[in-house]
Amino acid sequence: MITKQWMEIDNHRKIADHIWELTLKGTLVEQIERPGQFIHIKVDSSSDLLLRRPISISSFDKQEGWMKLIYRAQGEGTKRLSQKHVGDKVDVLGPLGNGFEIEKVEDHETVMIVGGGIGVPPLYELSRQFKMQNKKVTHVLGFQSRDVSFYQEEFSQLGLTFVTTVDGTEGTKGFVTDVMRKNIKDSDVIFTCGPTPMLHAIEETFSNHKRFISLEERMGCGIGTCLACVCKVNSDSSDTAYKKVCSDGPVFRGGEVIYG
Amino acid sequence: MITKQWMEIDNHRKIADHIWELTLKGTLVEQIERPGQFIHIKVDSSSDLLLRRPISISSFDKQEGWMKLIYRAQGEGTKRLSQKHVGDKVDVLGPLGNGFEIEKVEDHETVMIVGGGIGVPPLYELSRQFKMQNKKVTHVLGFQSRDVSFYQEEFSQLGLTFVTTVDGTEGTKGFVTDVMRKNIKDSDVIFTCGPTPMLHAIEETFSNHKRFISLEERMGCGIGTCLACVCKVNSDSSDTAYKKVCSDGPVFRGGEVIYG
Amino acid sequence: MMNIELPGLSLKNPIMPASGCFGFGKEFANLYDLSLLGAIMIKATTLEPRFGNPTPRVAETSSGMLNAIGLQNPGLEVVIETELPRLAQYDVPIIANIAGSTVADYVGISREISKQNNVKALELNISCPNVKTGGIAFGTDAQMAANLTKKVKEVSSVPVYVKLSPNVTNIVDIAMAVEEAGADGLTMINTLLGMRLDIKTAKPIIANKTGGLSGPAIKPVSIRMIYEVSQKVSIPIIGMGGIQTVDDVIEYFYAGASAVAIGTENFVNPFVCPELIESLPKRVKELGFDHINQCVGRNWKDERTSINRCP
Amino acid sequence: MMNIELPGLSLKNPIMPASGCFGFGKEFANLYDLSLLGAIMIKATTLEPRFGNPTPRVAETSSGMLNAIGLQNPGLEVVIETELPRLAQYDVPIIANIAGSTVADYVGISREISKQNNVKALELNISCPNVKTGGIAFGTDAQMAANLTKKVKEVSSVPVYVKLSPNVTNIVDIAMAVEEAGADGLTMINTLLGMRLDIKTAKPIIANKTGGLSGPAIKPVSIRMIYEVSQKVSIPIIGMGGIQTVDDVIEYFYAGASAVAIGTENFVNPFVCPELIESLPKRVKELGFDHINQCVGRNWKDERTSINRCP
Ligand SMILES: Cc1cc2nc3c(=O)[nH]c(=O)nc-3n(C[C@H](O)[C@H](O)[C@H](O)COP(=O)(O)OP(=O)(O)OC[C@H]3O[C@@H](n4cnc5c(N)ncnc54)[C@H](O)[C@@H]3O)c2cc1C
Ligand SMILES: Cc1cc2nc3c(=O)[nH]c(=O)nc-3n(C[C@H](O)[C@H](O)[C@H](O)COP(=O)(O)OP(=O)(O)OC[C@H]3O[C@@H](n4cnc5c(N)ncnc54)[C@H](O)[C@@H]3O)c2cc1C
Ligand SMILES: Cc1cc2nc3c(=O)[nH]c(=O)nc-3n(C[C@H](O)[C@H](O)[C@H](O)COP(=O)(O)O)c2cc1C
Ligand SMILES: Cc1cc2nc3c(=O)[nH]c(=O)nc-3n(C[C@H](O)[C@H](O)[C@H](O)COP(=O)(O)O)c2cc1C
Ligand code: FES
Ligand code: FES
Repeated sequence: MITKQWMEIDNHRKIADHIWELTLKGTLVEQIERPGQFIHIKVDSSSDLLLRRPISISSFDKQEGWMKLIYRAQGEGTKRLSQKHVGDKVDVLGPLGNGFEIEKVEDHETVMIVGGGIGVPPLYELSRQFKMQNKKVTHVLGFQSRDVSFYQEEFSQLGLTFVTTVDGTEGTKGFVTDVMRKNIKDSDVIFTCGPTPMLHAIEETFSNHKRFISLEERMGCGIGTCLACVCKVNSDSSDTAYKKVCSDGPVFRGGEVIYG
Repeated sequence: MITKQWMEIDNHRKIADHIWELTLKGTLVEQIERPGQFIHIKVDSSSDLLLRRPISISSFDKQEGWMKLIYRAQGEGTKRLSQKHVGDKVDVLGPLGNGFEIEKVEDHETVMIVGGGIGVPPLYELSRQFKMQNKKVTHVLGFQSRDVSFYQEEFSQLGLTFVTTVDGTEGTKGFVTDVMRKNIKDSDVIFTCGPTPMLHAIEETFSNHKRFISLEERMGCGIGTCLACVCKVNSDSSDTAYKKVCSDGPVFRGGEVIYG
Repeated sequence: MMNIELPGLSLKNPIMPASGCFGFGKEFANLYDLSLLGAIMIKATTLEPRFGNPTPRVAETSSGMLNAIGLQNPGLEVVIETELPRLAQYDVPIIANIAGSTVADYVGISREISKQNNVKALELNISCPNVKTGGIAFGTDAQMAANLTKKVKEVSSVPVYVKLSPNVTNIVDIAMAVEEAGADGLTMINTLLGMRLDIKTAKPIIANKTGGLSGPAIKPVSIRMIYEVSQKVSIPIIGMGGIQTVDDVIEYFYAGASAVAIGTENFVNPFVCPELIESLPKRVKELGFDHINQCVGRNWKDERTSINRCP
Repeated sequence: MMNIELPGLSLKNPIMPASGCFGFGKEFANLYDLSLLGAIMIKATTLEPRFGNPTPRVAETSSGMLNAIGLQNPGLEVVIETELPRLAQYDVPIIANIAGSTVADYVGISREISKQNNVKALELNISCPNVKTGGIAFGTDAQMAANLTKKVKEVSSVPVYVKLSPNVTNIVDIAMAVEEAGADGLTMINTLLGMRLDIKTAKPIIANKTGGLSGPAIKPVSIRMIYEVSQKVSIPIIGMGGIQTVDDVIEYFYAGASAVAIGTENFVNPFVCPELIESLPKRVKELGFDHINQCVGRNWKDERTSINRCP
């Protein structure tokens, strides 16, 4: 059930350059169904930043009633969000989208989780859930540089974790695909989220793997009604078939839709 | 010198129904010249409430570097302002306007200060300054009802204070002009600020007294440039002479301008 | 105290979602009971299915948003066979928004869709370019707008509302022309044409380059246009543009609207329509009215005055 | 890297206050050195002194404001004898904004004011109603606008910029007509016509009823219009509408402006002009340009494209 709730800020801390981790409390958490779902957040009650911002749920605990978001404070809205204090309330709509279908991974299959930059957050809960199932998971996390990298520790505790940075200031210098190529033989299924060029590179290089890909698109409503966030369905002859990133996604099967 | 400064909130408390007293700290206070000046405040950095709000300086202390504002949280902007916490900073432009010319009161003259509702605040500093000069002052304060009345105590400490309320829940039932009529014989000069109908009633009834009247008008710039806040000059034959409430006022001599 | 009677429409209350901001109601039906609504203006329907424009299709602006969805819709056939029957389970009149590239398009869609049981009125979206006249929008030329209205009126089984475009020099002329041509009502306004450029790339944020500006930013323009038009026509107006609160609703009534539609705010707060419906009666009473229709045109009813166009 | 050469104007930098938002500079001269500015667009001057409209004259709207000052100004004589000489002490070109009710008004003012030493260009405010043609604004009719431009060009000793009204169906037509008539440049946009009603009284907040909408709310409309017009004319455009930040300035350049004016933001932050002038060079460099003029029309220079008017 999609819920609109004023959630309370329980914790709010900077975890890397411009990167914040925000912990929210509220009963909305009970509605979360899968890792990879997101929420739509209104940064304050002023109308100048009119639209909500879509942010992935990075982890959650239904028992304790919290969820964590990790976001980059870059534009006006996320910058204002980063100024909120513990105890303040924020207007949250969610959970939205369908998330990662972890049940589609067969018992015998092993998993590689690949994240790039601010695409990393939703993958954390995904890995946590695989861990609970005792599924073996390898992580490949790509960042621009050491300053903006985060959660390496947290991922390492869940499984083998490779880190790459574009400038080499942390982990291997280079792209996630370099590391993936070397280690992919042990993995059957790829879950990924990150910048579009990275996703395209993965789709191309590992087109024979089972893949689940989480996409981003500018959104209006976030609930499937405004058609702001559509993408075309692959090999559709009518050219009018489409999927909505917000409600059909944000996670799609590899090759399912055309994006970017 | 008109200054723009991020002033820190030192205290912020509700003193009556919807009425708040806000204490701000900053060097801007040093620039204040007279009671009756005002500041122009931006309630937050969002652009939806685009314009600044004019609020009178209710009292100040240059030594200690603070000023107090008293405002009614009614519209969007003042409501948002009332949610600010101690320690937050607000964007203030000021001091603005010319204020009450206390030096125009002769040594032998006695003073009556008449305030209505949210017109009361600037009169408090005025009375404080007369007190410092050991000038005898009588106060007549009018409010809608007890719930929204404030600062009776503070004024009483400075001189004889009559309170009237429209509904009779505090002081005398009725209007300030009723009380004024009974007590005016002891006073030579009237200083007043309040709703337009009250000001008009005072101007009419006490037209032979020396009067200083503080006006309100919707403002754009607050510094005398946009011509939003003009009023015509009394008995001007050309019909193009005008005064600006923000920079020529907000205080005018009785009969000087046409308003309301 | 909330019911309103308009040509073809018996509204329980004057609140309805605006076209394109509610799809065909499917998603909102999961959030609340659609029978609460005064009416529903469904997404523009074209003859054939359309995919619409490339993405990004939206961009935020100060107190507004730009959209260039491009009339994506499943086409007349699917709307008639799937969407309208699904909506028939709710006790709510449907206003069918019609779009096309030629007069024949509009006529064809109107004839068919107006026969559907729950379609109680049509809303002609005349902001679309007329391909036959080099792409000038139907809604920017009084004669083109009137001609289109007349042709649709000839075939429609239900009352026809014309949705005016604000991107014109003289909206009163266009309103009077479509009234003269037989329109039963007006809806106003559609979006203002706008654009936003990305500072890093220097390119428009929206793939289509320009988009339609909606939201609170445009409310003063809409209020002014409704104020002008409502004094010059005698058909009712459904007002829209930036409505977020009950006070916004009342402002539209004062200006001359007889009902209102909520667009963009459905994206910001998907529960806005039922929330407004719930709080409106209290506010109307507070302001001293017994019925919301007492607010209509209250600003100009006493003194009809012309507009000083030079501020 | 900030200097810009335009007809009649050698600008140190492309930032100037917009007409009506800076008076005749007197109040701002107490706040900072006016010689810092690229230029100053002074308040509209009419032949005779005018008191303007009754108050209230301003109202706030979402991310915008309405104003109906009503061209209050001391009249041509006082402007020439007092205001312009006072401004002569600063090293800054003056752009004189001209308003009137007849072509003769404009011609009369333009002839005299253009002779003043520090007046380097005129800006024709054509949003005013022409009393001779029943109050239709000069700026809403291409022919009226062109005729006015031509007549003023005949008498003006300095280049003439025409300030376009956005309240029109086709701004490109009007821009091309005034270019053809001899305009040396365009300034755009003037305010959008809007209105706000008070909920308690049902009356307009502004005494004049309607007012001109300015501020961030209108920026997307202005950017779109400058984008359209700049591709169709070869005279330069001074852009304005809702500018608050350096990024807004750059967005205007990308759209096709060659300089910008700051209006409403002078009221919100009276130090905005010097602040923008100080921070612009850094931002321009950061974005990879050696000179601000490299930004002009960067959005469309590579690919000229027509506008899809149906969003
Ligand atoms: C499904 C989904 C999940 C996301 N999860 C995360 C996350 O976990 N952490 C995180 O940091 N970011 C995430 N993003 C991206 C995030 O939504 C944008 O960074 C954010 O909206 C930018 O807002 P702003 O106020 O900082 O920027 P502004 O430039 O002020 O935004 C203006 C408008 O553009 C939209 N916009 C700008 N950039 C993007 C973008 N990249 N994607 C979508 N809309 C955008 C904004 O939502 C807003 O409507 C996610 C996006 C999507 C679609
Ligand atoms: C010189 C001067 C001194 C003032 N001193 C005080 C004071 O000490 N305490 C106090 O409570 N109020 C004072 N006021 C009135 C105060 O400015 C308004 O109550 C306030 O601006 C309303 O803002 P809002 O956001 O609550 O209302 P909104 O309705 O959101 O305001 C919308 C716009 O209208 C303007 N506006 C609305 N009401 C008024 C008004 N009465 N006067 C001027 N502009 C108005 C606002 O400034 C804003 O631009 C003073 C006004 C002036 C002109
Ligand atoms: C995303 C979006 C899609 C729209 N689609 C349509 C449409 O299909 N047909 C139409 O007539 N108007 C359409 N509109 C315009 C709205 O119905 C409405 O007239 C406009 O947005 C102003 O109202 P608002 O400010 O409340 O959004 C659309 C608006 C938006 C924001
Ligand atoms: C209070 C006020 C007065 C104005 N007076 C004039 C004027 O006298 N002449 C003119 O051409 N434009 C006038 N304008 C329009 C501005 O110059 C400018 O075109 C418009 O406000 C858009 O810019 P902005 O959004 O930065 O304010 C005025 C605007 C305001 C807000
Ligand atoms: S954001 Fe509205 S349909 Fe996806
Ligand atoms: S508020 Fe601008 S002149 Fe007074």
